[in-house]
Amino acid sequence: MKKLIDAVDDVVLDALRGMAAAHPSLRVDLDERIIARADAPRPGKVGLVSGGGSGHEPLHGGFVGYGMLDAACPGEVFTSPVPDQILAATNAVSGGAGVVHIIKNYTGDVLNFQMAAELAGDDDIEVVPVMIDDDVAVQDSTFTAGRRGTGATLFAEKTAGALAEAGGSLSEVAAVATEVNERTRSFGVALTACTVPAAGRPTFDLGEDEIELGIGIHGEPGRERTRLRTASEIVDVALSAIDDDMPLSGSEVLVMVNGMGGTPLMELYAAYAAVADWLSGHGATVGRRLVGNYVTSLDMAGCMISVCRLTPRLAELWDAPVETPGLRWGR
Amino acid sequence: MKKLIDAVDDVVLDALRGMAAAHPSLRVDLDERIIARADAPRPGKVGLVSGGGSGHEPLHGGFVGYGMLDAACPGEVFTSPVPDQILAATNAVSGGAGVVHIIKNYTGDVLNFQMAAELAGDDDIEVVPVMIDDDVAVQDSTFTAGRRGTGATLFAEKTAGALAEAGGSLSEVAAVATEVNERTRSFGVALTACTVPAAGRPTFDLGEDEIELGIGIHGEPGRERTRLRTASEIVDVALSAIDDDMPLSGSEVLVMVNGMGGTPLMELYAAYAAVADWLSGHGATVGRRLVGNYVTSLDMAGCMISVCRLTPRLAELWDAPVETPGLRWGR
Amino acid sequence: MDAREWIERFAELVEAEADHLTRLDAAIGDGDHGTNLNRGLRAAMASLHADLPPGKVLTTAGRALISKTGGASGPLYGTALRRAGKALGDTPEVGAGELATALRAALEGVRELGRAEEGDKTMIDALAPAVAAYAATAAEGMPAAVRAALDAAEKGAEATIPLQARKGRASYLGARSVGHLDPGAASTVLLFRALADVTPAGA
Amino acid sequence: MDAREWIERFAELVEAEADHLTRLDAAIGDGDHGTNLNRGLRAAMASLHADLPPGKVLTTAGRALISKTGGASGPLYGTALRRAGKALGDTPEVGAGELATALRAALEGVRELGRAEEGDKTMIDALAPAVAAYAATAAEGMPAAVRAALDAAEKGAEATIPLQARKGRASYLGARSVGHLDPGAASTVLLFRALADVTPAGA
Ligand SMILES: Nc1ncnc2c1ncn2[C@@H]1O[C@H](COP(=O)(O)OP(=O)(O)O)[C@@H](O)[C@H]1O
Ligand SMILES: Nc1ncnc2c1ncn2[C@@H]1O[C@H](COP(=O)(O)OP(=O)(O)O)[C@@H](O)[C@H]1O
Ligand SMILES: [Mg+2]
Ligand SMILES: [Mg+2]
Ligand SMILES: [Mg+2]
Ligand SMILES: [Mg+2]
Repeated sequence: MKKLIDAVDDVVLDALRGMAAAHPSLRVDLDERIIARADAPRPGKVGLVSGGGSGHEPLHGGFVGYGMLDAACPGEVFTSPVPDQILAATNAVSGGAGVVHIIKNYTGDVLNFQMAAELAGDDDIEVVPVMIDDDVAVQDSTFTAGRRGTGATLFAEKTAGALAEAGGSLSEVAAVATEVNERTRSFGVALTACTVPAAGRPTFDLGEDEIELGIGIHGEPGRERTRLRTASEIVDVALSAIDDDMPLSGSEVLVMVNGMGGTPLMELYAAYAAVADWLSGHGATVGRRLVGNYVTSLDMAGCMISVCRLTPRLAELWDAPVETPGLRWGR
Repeated sequence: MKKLIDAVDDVVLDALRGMAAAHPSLRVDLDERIIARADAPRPGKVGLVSGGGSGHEPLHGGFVGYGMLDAACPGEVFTSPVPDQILAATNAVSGGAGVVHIIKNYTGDVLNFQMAAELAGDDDIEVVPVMIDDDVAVQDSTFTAGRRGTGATLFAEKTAGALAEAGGSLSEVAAVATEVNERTRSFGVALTACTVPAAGRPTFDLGEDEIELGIGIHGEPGRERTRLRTASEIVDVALSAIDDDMPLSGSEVLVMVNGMGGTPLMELYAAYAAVADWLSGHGATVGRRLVGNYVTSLDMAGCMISVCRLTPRLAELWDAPVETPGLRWGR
Repeated sequence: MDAREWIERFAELVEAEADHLTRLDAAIGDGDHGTNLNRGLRAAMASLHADLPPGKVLTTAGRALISKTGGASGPLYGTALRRAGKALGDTPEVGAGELATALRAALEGVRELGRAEEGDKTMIDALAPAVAAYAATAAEGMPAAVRAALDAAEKGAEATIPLQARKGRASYLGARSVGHLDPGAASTVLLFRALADVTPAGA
Repeated sequence: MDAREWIERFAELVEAEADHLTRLDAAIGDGDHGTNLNRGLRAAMASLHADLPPGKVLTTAGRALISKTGGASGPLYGTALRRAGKALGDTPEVGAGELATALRAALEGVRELGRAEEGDKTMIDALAPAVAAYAATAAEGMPAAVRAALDAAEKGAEATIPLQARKGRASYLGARSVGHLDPGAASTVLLFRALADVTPAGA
């Protein structure tokens, strides 16, 4: 295993130290392991907290700042944060108007956030959880753990963050995150596995001419292993799966071609060309778009495509100024 | 070889199509293969053109926009653009005040830009070339090709772009790019090789416990192959080489920890923590910084560290608003 | 039963098997189960002051697991131990009957929190039969009951192999989760092996 | 000498050897020399209208190489061909003497543009001895001179192996460039092999 790290056990902490040193606009608490806006808590503002395992950078810590998250709590690599951490983040950003937790739907994240919310309730902070579960590669069913949260997390954090910044109430902010989640679907494809530092070897073995369809963001294999395909074919698989679940024709969409970490930007743009072609060929209009590495899976090669059916209100919230290490415009 | 592409021969064009579809603020000419600002040429404004081989994205196309480049001309992967392309870009952005060419010092780039400048001169456009050669891994000598241009390219494009936007004259804009180059040194380290699509195999073989010190941005091996080292050790090698060439003590610096494409952001931040420690331990102050994948080498793992000794004027130009796909703040 | 010895032994076994657990998790999850439990159990060991009564040992270790493990297994194992500890109350000695109550409480805690059923391919598939086997054998004394529980946990874990996961990360794989041992079930076997290891034959 | 046949044959040889050239370039450069020349020479072939005089064939092909190749080799080979073509002027027939002049002009063009000296480990190390050998043998007629040029190019290329590069990308490797054949020198051998292939024994 080759990693640009000092020690396997320190990588999350060292990355936090780097974030702290690099971004004076953030307050990084190395003991509590939270990244918060330097100006948090803001009295009267709804707090927005997210978190999850590390290894998805810039998600979530890179999205802390004006117009997006108030705090993030990074767990160990691919491991949800612990309740104490989430509680510390919640306390750090509580300005009296309540706190929204944006939670990717993984058992570990759900359970740990749930425990933190109970503890926060003890401290009289009203917490509203919003579950993100946009990944159509997983069958949705009440008997299972349900769908994973992936790209919609960024969309929810951005729009809910904009509304919180604009003075939205606790229920309004939670509602917009929920709405974005309901209007978003994602599908991911891996060309290679990734290597979790603590594990020291790739999360799965894949032949030189094989890819995984329907992956998540934790280095797990997908629903199906197939032969290597072209970018256009991969885009067709992903968008067809999304379109089957949520018809796109006639919609104006926000689309993200998200790199999993190891695929060059040149290729992501080549894939985006195929996405734009596919969408216009299927009657959808691209209103907003994002191409790059935003919700990653360490050094995995591949991409995830997320599509959100916009409303005028959501487009407005998307366009609102944001100033974070990972996403910035309008300021 | 696993790439998210349709065909090896089309990847540069497809990526350009993707850029065109993704960024309405850019005018992408697929025939000429240039990426220009939609509002170019701006009468009276000095034009700023750069270009080079593809595979370094977001450099250069991702740095076209307000406050940075007016146009970029991407060559084939790791191959300099051809004179026709450079000339087309030069013509597209010429507003009558002359055009600055920012050229990374590689024989291919130098020769092709030189031929283009001659042709531009025939069209009565005054072209001033600025050569970027910041890579301390290469011995500087008048008998050799000299140092490579790497990270300083971004610094020069940003600051010269800001000055051009603010109405700087041809000689002023060229002078600031030259000054930044003179004040910047870089050093890169590869943990893996990269794979050029047309070649189909990694540019070199590297053992599981080996790294290359002193690499460039074209997948070439470095000056020295050594055993795998920790991030702190790698940072020490890089910054010591830079410091030997240009003493940093007492300076306020702009520093970039630049990912080569295949290294997770988490690791780049861990490396940045080591950089910040090293610099403060050696009497330098970090005034500005950038952590991320900006000047890449396809899917190579590793990083390049660039340090520019700031002046108040350069810091001001760095802070000026910029609005490009790859770098954005202040608007 | 010495609760501290139990947790200590569990931590030892997990440390020894951490790589194996992680490998199982890499096959159908995200490859961190061994690392997670190892981290959590080290914290649990560090949290145990001397001279705590057995119930307090388990609630303290459980809280540490919740606080330090992360992932799905942290809250689940943590809750299991806390509930078991609470069920023991202040009792200074844990006999076969007290342990039966504690184990039932642990199972209930995991069920409530994770909402998994038997057959979902989770730790429940090892835990539930183990708890049942213990209860059914408790009358024969702790060593026999513990032995029966371990056997049942092992069988239950083995039986997860052909199952398709419906809970936890493995559920994302759909039919591809079939043919693999559930990592949480495998670590639950270690929990009972630890119990067996610290239960003297004549206890 | 038929200039069009020469360029055609050069293009064929480069296509056949593209992979090898790219591999040589990967070792001490950036792994694109074969791809570059292949792309450029295809464009050169496409640019050649029927019935051009030899000089015009070379200038046209040279301009296409400059326009379409990119990299260091495009301007260098392009300039070489353009200078050679210009030296030929409008002559309808290229004899041994005309070719000597053309080759000298080509070498001069590469030298001027690239500012490399012999021993810098570049295409110059094959081109310069080849041009010299041709000139020295030209009196014996074109077939013998072309043969001598090819031999000299091959020897010159081989001789780049122990050299440390001072120009081009290989120079970035410093001492590590030693022990490798320069890709541009290797392709220059193909230029002269093409010339030999299209030069009939009795010409
Ligand atoms: N809902 C659930 N109920 C019971 N056990 C579960 C549940 N979800 C997951 N598990 C158990 O947790 C184990 C995975 O733990 P671990 O790898 O540490 O956490 P994570 O899945 O968050 O990475 C699974 O193998 C399974 O036995
Ligand atoms: N200054 C120079 N003078 C002559 N030949 C050169 C010079 N620089 C490079 N070359 C030749 O160009 C070859 C590399 O060509 P190519 O790989 O196509 O271009 P690039 O180096 O831009 O990738 C080298 O092997 C060398 O022979
Ligand atoms: Mg996990
Ligand atoms: Mg090249
Ligand atoms: Mg796991
Ligand atoms: Mg080359």
